[in-house]
Amino acid sequence: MSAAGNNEGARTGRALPWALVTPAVGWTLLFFVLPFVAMGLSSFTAQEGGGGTLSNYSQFFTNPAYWQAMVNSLQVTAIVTVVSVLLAYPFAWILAEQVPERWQRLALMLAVLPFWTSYVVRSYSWLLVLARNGVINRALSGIGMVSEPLQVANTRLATVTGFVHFFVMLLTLTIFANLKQLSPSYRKAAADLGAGPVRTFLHVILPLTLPGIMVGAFLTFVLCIGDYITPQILGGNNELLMPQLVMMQIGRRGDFPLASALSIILMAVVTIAYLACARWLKIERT
Amino acid sequence: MRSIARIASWIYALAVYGFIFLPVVVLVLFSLQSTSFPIPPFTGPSLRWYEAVLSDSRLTSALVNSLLVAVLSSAAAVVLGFLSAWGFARFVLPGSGLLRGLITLPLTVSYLIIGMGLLVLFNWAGVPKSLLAAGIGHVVINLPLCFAIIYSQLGDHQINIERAARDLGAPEWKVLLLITVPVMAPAIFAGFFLSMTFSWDEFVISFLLTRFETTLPVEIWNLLRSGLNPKTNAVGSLVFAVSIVLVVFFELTLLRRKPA
Amino acid sequence: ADLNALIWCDHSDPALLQPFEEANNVKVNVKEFEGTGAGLAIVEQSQPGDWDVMVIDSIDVPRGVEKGLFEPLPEDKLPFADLFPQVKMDGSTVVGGKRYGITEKFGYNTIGFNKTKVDPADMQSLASLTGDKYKGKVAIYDYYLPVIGMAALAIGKKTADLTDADLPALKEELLKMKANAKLVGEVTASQTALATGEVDILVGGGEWVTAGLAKENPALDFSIPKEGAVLWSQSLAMFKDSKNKDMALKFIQYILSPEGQARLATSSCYWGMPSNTKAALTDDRKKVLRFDEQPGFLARAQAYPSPNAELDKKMQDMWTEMLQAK
Amino acid sequence: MNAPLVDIRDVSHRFGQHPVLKNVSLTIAAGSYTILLGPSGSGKTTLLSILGGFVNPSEGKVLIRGQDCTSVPPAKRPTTTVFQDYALFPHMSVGGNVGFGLRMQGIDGATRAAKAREALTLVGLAAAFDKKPHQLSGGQRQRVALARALVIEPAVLLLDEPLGALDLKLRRQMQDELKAIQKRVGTAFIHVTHDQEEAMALADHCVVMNDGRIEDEGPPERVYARPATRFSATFMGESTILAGTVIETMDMTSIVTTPVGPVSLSSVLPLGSTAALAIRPEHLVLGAVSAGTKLGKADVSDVVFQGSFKRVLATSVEEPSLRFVAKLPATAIVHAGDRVAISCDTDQIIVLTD
Amino acid sequence: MNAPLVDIRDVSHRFGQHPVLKNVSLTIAAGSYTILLGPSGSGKTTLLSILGGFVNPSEGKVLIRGQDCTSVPPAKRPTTTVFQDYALFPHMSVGGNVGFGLRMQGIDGATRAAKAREALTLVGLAAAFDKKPHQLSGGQRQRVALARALVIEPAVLLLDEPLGALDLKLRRQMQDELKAIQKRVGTAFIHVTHDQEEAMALADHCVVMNDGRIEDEGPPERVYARPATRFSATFMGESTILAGTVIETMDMTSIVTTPVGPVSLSSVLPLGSTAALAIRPEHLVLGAVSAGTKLGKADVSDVVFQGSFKRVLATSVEEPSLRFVAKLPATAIVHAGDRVAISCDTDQIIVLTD
Ligand SMILES: Nc1ncnc2c1ncn2[C@@H]1O[C@H](COP(=O)(O)OP(=O)(O)OP(=O)(O)O)[C@@H](O)[C@H]1O
Ligand SMILES: Nc1ncnc2c1ncn2[C@@H]1O[C@H](COP(=O)(O)OP(=O)(O)OP(=O)(O)O)[C@@H](O)[C@H]1O
Ligand SMILES: NCCCCNCCCN
Ligand SMILES: [Mg+2]
Ligand SMILES: [Mg+2]
Repeated sequence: MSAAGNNEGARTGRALPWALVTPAVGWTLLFFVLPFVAMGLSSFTAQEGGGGTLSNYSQFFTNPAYWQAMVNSLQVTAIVTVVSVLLAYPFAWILAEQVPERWQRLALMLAVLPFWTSYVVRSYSWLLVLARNGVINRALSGIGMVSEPLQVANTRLATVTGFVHFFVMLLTLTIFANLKQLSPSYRKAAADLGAGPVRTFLHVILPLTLPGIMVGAFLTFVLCIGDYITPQILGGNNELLMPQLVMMQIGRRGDFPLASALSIILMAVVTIAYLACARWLKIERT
Repeated sequence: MRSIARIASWIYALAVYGFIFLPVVVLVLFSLQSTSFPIPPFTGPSLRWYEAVLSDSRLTSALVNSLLVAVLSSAAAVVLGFLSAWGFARFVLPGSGLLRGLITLPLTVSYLIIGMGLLVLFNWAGVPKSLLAAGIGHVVINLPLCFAIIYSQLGDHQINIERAARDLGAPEWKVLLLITVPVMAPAIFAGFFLSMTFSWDEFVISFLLTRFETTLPVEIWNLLRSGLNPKTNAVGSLVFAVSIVLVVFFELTLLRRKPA
Repeated sequence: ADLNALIWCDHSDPALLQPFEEANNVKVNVKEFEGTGAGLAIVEQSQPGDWDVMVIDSIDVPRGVEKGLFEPLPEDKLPFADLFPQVKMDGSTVVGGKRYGITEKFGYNTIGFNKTKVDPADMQSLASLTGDKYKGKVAIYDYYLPVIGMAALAIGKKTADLTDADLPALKEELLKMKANAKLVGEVTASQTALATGEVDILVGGGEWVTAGLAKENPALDFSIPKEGAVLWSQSLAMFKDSKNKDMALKFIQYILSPEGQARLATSSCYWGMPSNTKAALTDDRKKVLRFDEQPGFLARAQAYPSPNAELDKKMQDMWTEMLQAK
Repeated sequence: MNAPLVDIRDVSHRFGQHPVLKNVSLTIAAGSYTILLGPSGSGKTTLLSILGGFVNPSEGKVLIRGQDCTSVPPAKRPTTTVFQDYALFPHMSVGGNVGFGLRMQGIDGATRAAKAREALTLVGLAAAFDKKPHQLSGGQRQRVALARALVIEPAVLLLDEPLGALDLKLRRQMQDELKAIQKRVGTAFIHVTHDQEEAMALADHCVVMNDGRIEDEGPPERVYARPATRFSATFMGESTILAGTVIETMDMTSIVTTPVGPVSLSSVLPLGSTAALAIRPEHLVLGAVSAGTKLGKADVSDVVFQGSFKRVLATSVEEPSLRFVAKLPATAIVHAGDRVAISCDTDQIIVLTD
Repeated sequence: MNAPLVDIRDVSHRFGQHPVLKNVSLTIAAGSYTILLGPSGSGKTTLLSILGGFVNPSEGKVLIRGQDCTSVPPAKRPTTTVFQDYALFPHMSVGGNVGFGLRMQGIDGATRAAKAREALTLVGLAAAFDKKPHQLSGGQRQRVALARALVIEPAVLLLDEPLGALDLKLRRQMQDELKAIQKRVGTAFIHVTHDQEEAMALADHCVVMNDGRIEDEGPPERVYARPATRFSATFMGESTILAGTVIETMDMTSIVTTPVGPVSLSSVLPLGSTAALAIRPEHLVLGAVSAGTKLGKADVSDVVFQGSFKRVLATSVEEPSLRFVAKLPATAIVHAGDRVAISCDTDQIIVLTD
C-alpha cells in the first residue's frame, strides 16, 4: 500500500496536521527567521543613533583589514575541508574494509572518543601540544630530529590542525557510514568485470560515496567557517577570521550593527556553498 | 604486494589514531601536573587541580547548568521535531516541501550566525540574557537535526503500522502513544542523544546569550582567560570521564536492545 | 540578595569574592568584559538597575558619567587618603566636582620578558621591540589602547596628545612590532606565551604578567624603558540606577580595604599594584610587585591614550589592520 | 440473493489529475471469497483502500450492510485490513498484536488473552503467543496479521497482496490455509493479487481490473473459460490469439478467416466484423488428428518440462509472427525443431469481440 | 562428453566453525544451462561465490577449462556473475555499465560502445544506452546486468537468483528470455534459485542442494520423475508420500504394506525394510478404476480450479493423517465432500529408499 500513503489528511481534517507542524514551524520562524530579519535590519543601522545606512557594509568592502578576514576564512575553511576529507577518507576506508567486522564498532568508537572531551578544552590542549616547549617539540628535539623548535602554535597551521582534528573525526563517521551502506555487490561486480583494487576504487567506490563526501564536506564548511574558538585559541591573533571579526565588534565595542552586517555577509557565503551542494543535501524518508 | 598495502594501511590507521588521541592524552597527562604550567616536563602526578575544580562553585554550577540546558533543550527539540516529522510524513499539507526545508534550514547555518541573530532579536525585544535564552538557541540548532533523523525513519512501513492500529479501532492519540512513539523510539532516542551531545559542547550561542549563569563550555572559556594553570586540563579530563561513562552506559543499556 | 558587577577578569577570582559574599551574605554575580567600549555596550543593552558596580579604566570614567550611568561616591566613606597620590587620577575620576570613580589597582603596560633569554640591557629601549634581534620571539598584548600608547612613546609622542595626524606614524610603528611578533594575545594567552617559553618578550606586559608567575618562573621580569611606560589604572564606579547601593558601596569599601586590596592585587587572572598604600600584602609579594620602586616608575609613566569616539574608532580599525598584517 | 454485504456504487477516484478508478461498481456477497486481480497500477489497492476507509473516493458511495460508509473512518468500519507488509507492531508480542483490536474496544486483559489465543490457534500459531514478530518467519507473520484482523470479527476482511512477499512453496501452502480459514470463519474476504494462479486457487468470485475499470467478474471458472474481454483472456491464463475476419455467417455458425486458415465457430457473428479467437494452451493439439479445427503447421521452438506437463512454444509456418503456446502431457514426445500440425477442439475456441 | 568446462572437486567450506558446503563435487558441460536448486541456507550462493572467485573454499579445487582456478581472483577468471540486486553502477549510464568490463580490458571507447550496443540489442534494450539505471524497470535492469556480464564473453555466466526480485509475471517472461539468450550465445549458465518451477523451466541440468550437499542432479525430467532422495522428491514438485514396510519380495517385485493397503512394486527391496513411496499429483486417479494400485478411499476436502487443471485435496478414510494431493483435468467432475476411491498407476510410484 505504499503509493497510496499520505491520505489520512483528507479525512482527519486540517486541524490535526497543522497542530502537529505548527510548533516546529513557528519555533523556526520565531527564533530563526525573525532573528535573521532583525539582524538584517540591524545591519543597516549605525551603532550611535538609528537611521538606515549602508556604512556597515561599505566598511567591510572598503577596508582591506575587514574583507581580508573573509579571504582568510575561506582559505582556512577550504584547506581544512580538503585536508580533512583526504585524511578521513582512507581512514574510514580502512575501518570499513580492512578491520574485521566484529572489531569495527570498537574501532569507530575509539576514533570518536576524543569527541567527548570539551571542544574548548581540546583546542587549548592542541596549543599546549604544539607550543615551542610543548610535547611535540620536546619529543622531536629529544630524539634529535630538530635543532630549532617547530613554530606551529599561534599560526594558521595550528588553527588548521585544531580544525582538522575535529573534522577528521566527523568525516570519518559520515564516510564510514557511507561505505558500509554500499552494497558489497558493487565491489564484487567491479572485480568480476576485471577491475583491480585501484580501479574499483576510482571508478566505483569513490563516485558512489561522493554524495556522502559532499554532505560531510558541506557540514565541515558550515561548522568551520562559523567557528570562533579554534582560531581564537590556536591562531595567536596573527590573522583574523570572520567569526573573530564578528566577536571583536561585540567584545570590543558592542557594535551590534556592524557585527550583524558581518554575520549577514558570512551567511551569504554559506548560502552560496549550500546552493552548490544542495542536490546532495535532501532528506528522504526510507 | 597485498601485504605491503595491508601494512601501509595499518600504519596509516595507527598514525590517524595517534593524531586523534594526541591532544587528549596530553590533556589528561598534564591534568595531573603538580606545578602550574601544563607543559613538559611532567611534574606530577598530583590531584590538586581536580580538587581545585571540584571546589570551584562556578564550575560545578556551570556543569549543572549545562546538563539542565542539554536535557531540556534536547527534550524540546525532540518533541517539536517528532510532532512535525509525523505531521509531514503522514498528512498532505500545502507547501509541505517548503516548510520542511524551512525547518531543516538552521542545519546549514553557522552557530555564530544563529547566536548573533538571537542576540540582536533579544536585545530589541528587551529579553534579558539567560540560560533560557541559550536553551532557546539550542533548540533552534537541534530541532532540525531531530526532525531530519525522525522524518527519515518515518517510512511507508511505519505508515502501514499506524493504519493497522487505526483500522483496529485506535483513536489518533492512542496511535501516537501506543504505536508511533514506541516504534520510533530508536530514532527519537538517537535525536535526543545527538542533541544532548551538541548542546553539551556548544559554545558560541551560550556565550552570546547568557549572563551570570552560564554553561560549562563558556565557564571553561572564562577559566582559560583567567589564568594559566592545569585546572583547565582537569575540567577537560573530568568532562571526558563523565561523557565516557554516559556513552558506555547508553551503549550497554539502550543501544544494545536492537532486534536482530 | 545579589550584587551584579561588571568587571575585569581579576575580579572573578573566588579568593577575592568569597570572603565578601560570606561576610555580607550576598551573591556577587560577575560579568567579564574586555574594553570600555564593550562594557558600556553591555550596559546599554541592559535594563536600568541591572548593574550595581563596574570596573572601568580610570581614564574612561568620564565616558560613563557623560552617559549618566554613575552615582557620585561618598569620599568620606572611602580611604582616599591612603591611595598612591599619582593614581587618584582626579582629572578623570572627578567630573563636575563630583567623584565618580575610585582607583583600585594599577600597573604598567611596558616590556615583559624572560631575563634568561634576552639581554636585559636591550629591554631598556622600545627600539628593541622592532629590531631584528628578537624577531619571532615577541608577543603583543591584545588591547589597543596601551599598546598604541607604547607605540606613541616609541615615536616620542605623549599619550595624552595623540591626534588623527599621528595615526600614520603610529600605524607604521605597530606594523613593525607586528612583523616581529609571534602572536597577539589577550591577558591569559600572552601570559601563557611568555610563561611557557613560546615567546621571550611581551609588548604591553608588566607586573600584571610577570608577578603572578614569579613563583613558578622567576626568570620573568619587566622593565620601564627609557622612553617610559603606559600606566594602566582601573577604577570602581557605582551605578546611578543600582537597586542596591548600600551593598555596592560595601563592595567598593571591601575592595579598597587593606585585605581586599591584597586579594585583588594578587588575584588569579593577573596581579597588579594595589592603589591603597596600606594593602595587606606580605613582604615577598610586595617585592614581586616592586612596591617600593613605584614612585620612580610612576614618575616615568604616562596614562592610557584617551581618544574621542571618532579617534577611538580609527584606533580600533588601525588595530584590526595590525592584526591582519602578515 | 439477499442484499449484498458490500455495495460499491459508481466509485471514481483521482489522485490529483490522475484518474485511478473510473466508475467502479461491485457487490460482494456475505461469506464470499472475492479476488481483485489486475496488473500493477490498475487500481486494486486504491479500491481496497476505499473499502478500508483509508482513502475517500472522489465520487461514488460504499455501502456495507446497507449503510453508507463512504466517509466513516477505518476504526469505525466493520472492515479490517491485512497489509502486504503485515504491519505487525514490532514492539509488541504476538499476543499483544492480536489482542490490540480488543484492547481498543476496552475489553479486559483476561478475555483479550483468551480470544487472542483462540485466534492464534485458528491460524495454527498457538505457541507463538509470547514471541516478538521479528522472531517469526514470513509465513508465520502473515498468519499473525490474519489472526489480528480476524479476532475483532469484522464483517469484511481486506487483504492486499497478503502472499506477495512469500516464496512459491510457502505461497501455495498459505493459499490452502487462507481458503480453509475463510471457510471456517465465514467472513467475506476481499483479496488483492496480480497472480492469476492465486486468483484461481482462492476465488469464489474473481474481479479482473484493468486501468481503473472492472473488465470482467464472475466465478474463476467462467472467467477463465469464457473471458468477457481480450484483456481478461490474456491476463487470466495464457492464450494463443488469432485475429480474423468473419466471412460467412450461417444459422448458428460463422466462419472466420485467420492467417492459419478458416475457422468455423458455433456462434453467430456479424458478417465482415473482425474477431479475435483465443485458444488456451491445454486446448491446442500437436500432431495430425482427424477431428477439431486445423490451425496449420508450426515449428517447435522450445519445449519446457514443467513436471506434470510440458510447455511448448511453436511458431506458425503460415504466419511467422504467430506463436502458439501449448501445454502437453508430461509424456508427450516433442522436441525443439520438430515441425508439427496444430489443431484444437472447436468447442474450446473463445471468441473475443471487443 | 569432452573434458568438462567446470570441474568442482571435493569442495568443502566453513564460515568460522559452521560447515556450509560438505564435500561437493560437480561438473558443468560447455554450453549447458545448470540450475542450482535448494532451500534457503543450503549453500547455493556459497558454491556460486566459490565459482566466481569471491570465496576461497576451505578445501577442494575448482578447475575451469582444465585449469586450477581455486585461488584465482574474480577479475582473472573466465566467469562473470549477475548479482541478485543487479549491482548496476548507479552513477554510470546503461552504456557505461555494459562497457565497464571492456574498459577494464583497455578497449577503446568506440569499440566499447559498439560492443555494448550489440550486447544491449541482444537483450532487447538497444534504446536504453544513454539512460541511467534508476530510469529502468526491474526487468530492464536485470537485462542490463545480463548484457554487462555477457559482453566480456565469459566462459561461464553465474546468476544468483537473478529473477528473485521480479514479480511473477515478469519472472515468467524473463525465464523465457534468459533461456533464449543462453541458447543464442552458447555460454554455460549456472543459475541459482529456490523456485522449482524456474528450475524446470530453464535447466538442462538440475542440481538439488540441501544442507551443503548435492542431493540429486540430472536433467530436470529425471529428477522430477525419479528423484534420488526423499528431499529431492518433496522439494522438486509436490508429492503424496506413503510410508510402508516391505513384507514380501519376489522375483522382480516387492510388496509394501501401507496405511491404505498393500502396494506391489516392480522393484526388489530388502525384506522388512521401511520404504517411502512418493506419488506425483498428476498420477493419482480419483474414482473407481480397474487397473493400477488401489489406495483406499478418501474424502475430498478442497477442489481448486487452476485453469488448465483442478487441484484436489483429499483425506484418506483409512489413515486420516494422510492427505492426497491430486491434479485432475479441468473437465473432471469432483466436489468438496465427495468420498472417492483413490488409485494410481503402479509404474509411476517413486520408491524412496533413504
Ligand atoms: N497516493 C497516491 N498519490 C498519487 N498517485 C497514486 C497514489 N496511490 C496510487 N497512485 C497511482 O494510482 C494508480 C493505481 O494505484 P494502485 O496502488 O491502486 O494500483 P494497484 O493495482 O494496487 O497496483 P500494484 O499491483 O502495483 O499494487 C497507480 O498509477 C499509482 O501510481
Ligand atoms: N559470510 C558469511 N559468514 C558466515 N556465515 C555465512 C556467510 N555467508 C553465508 N553463511 C551461512 O552459510 C549458509 C549457506 O549460505 P548460502 O548463502 O550459501 O545459502 P543459500 O543456499 O544461497 O541460501 P539463500 O537461498 O537464502 O540465498 C547459511 O547458513 C548462511 O547463514
Ligand atoms: N581588560 C582586561 C584586564 C587586563 C589587565 N591588564 C591590565 C591592563 C588594563 N587594560
Ligand atoms: Mg497494490
Ligand atoms: Mg543465496
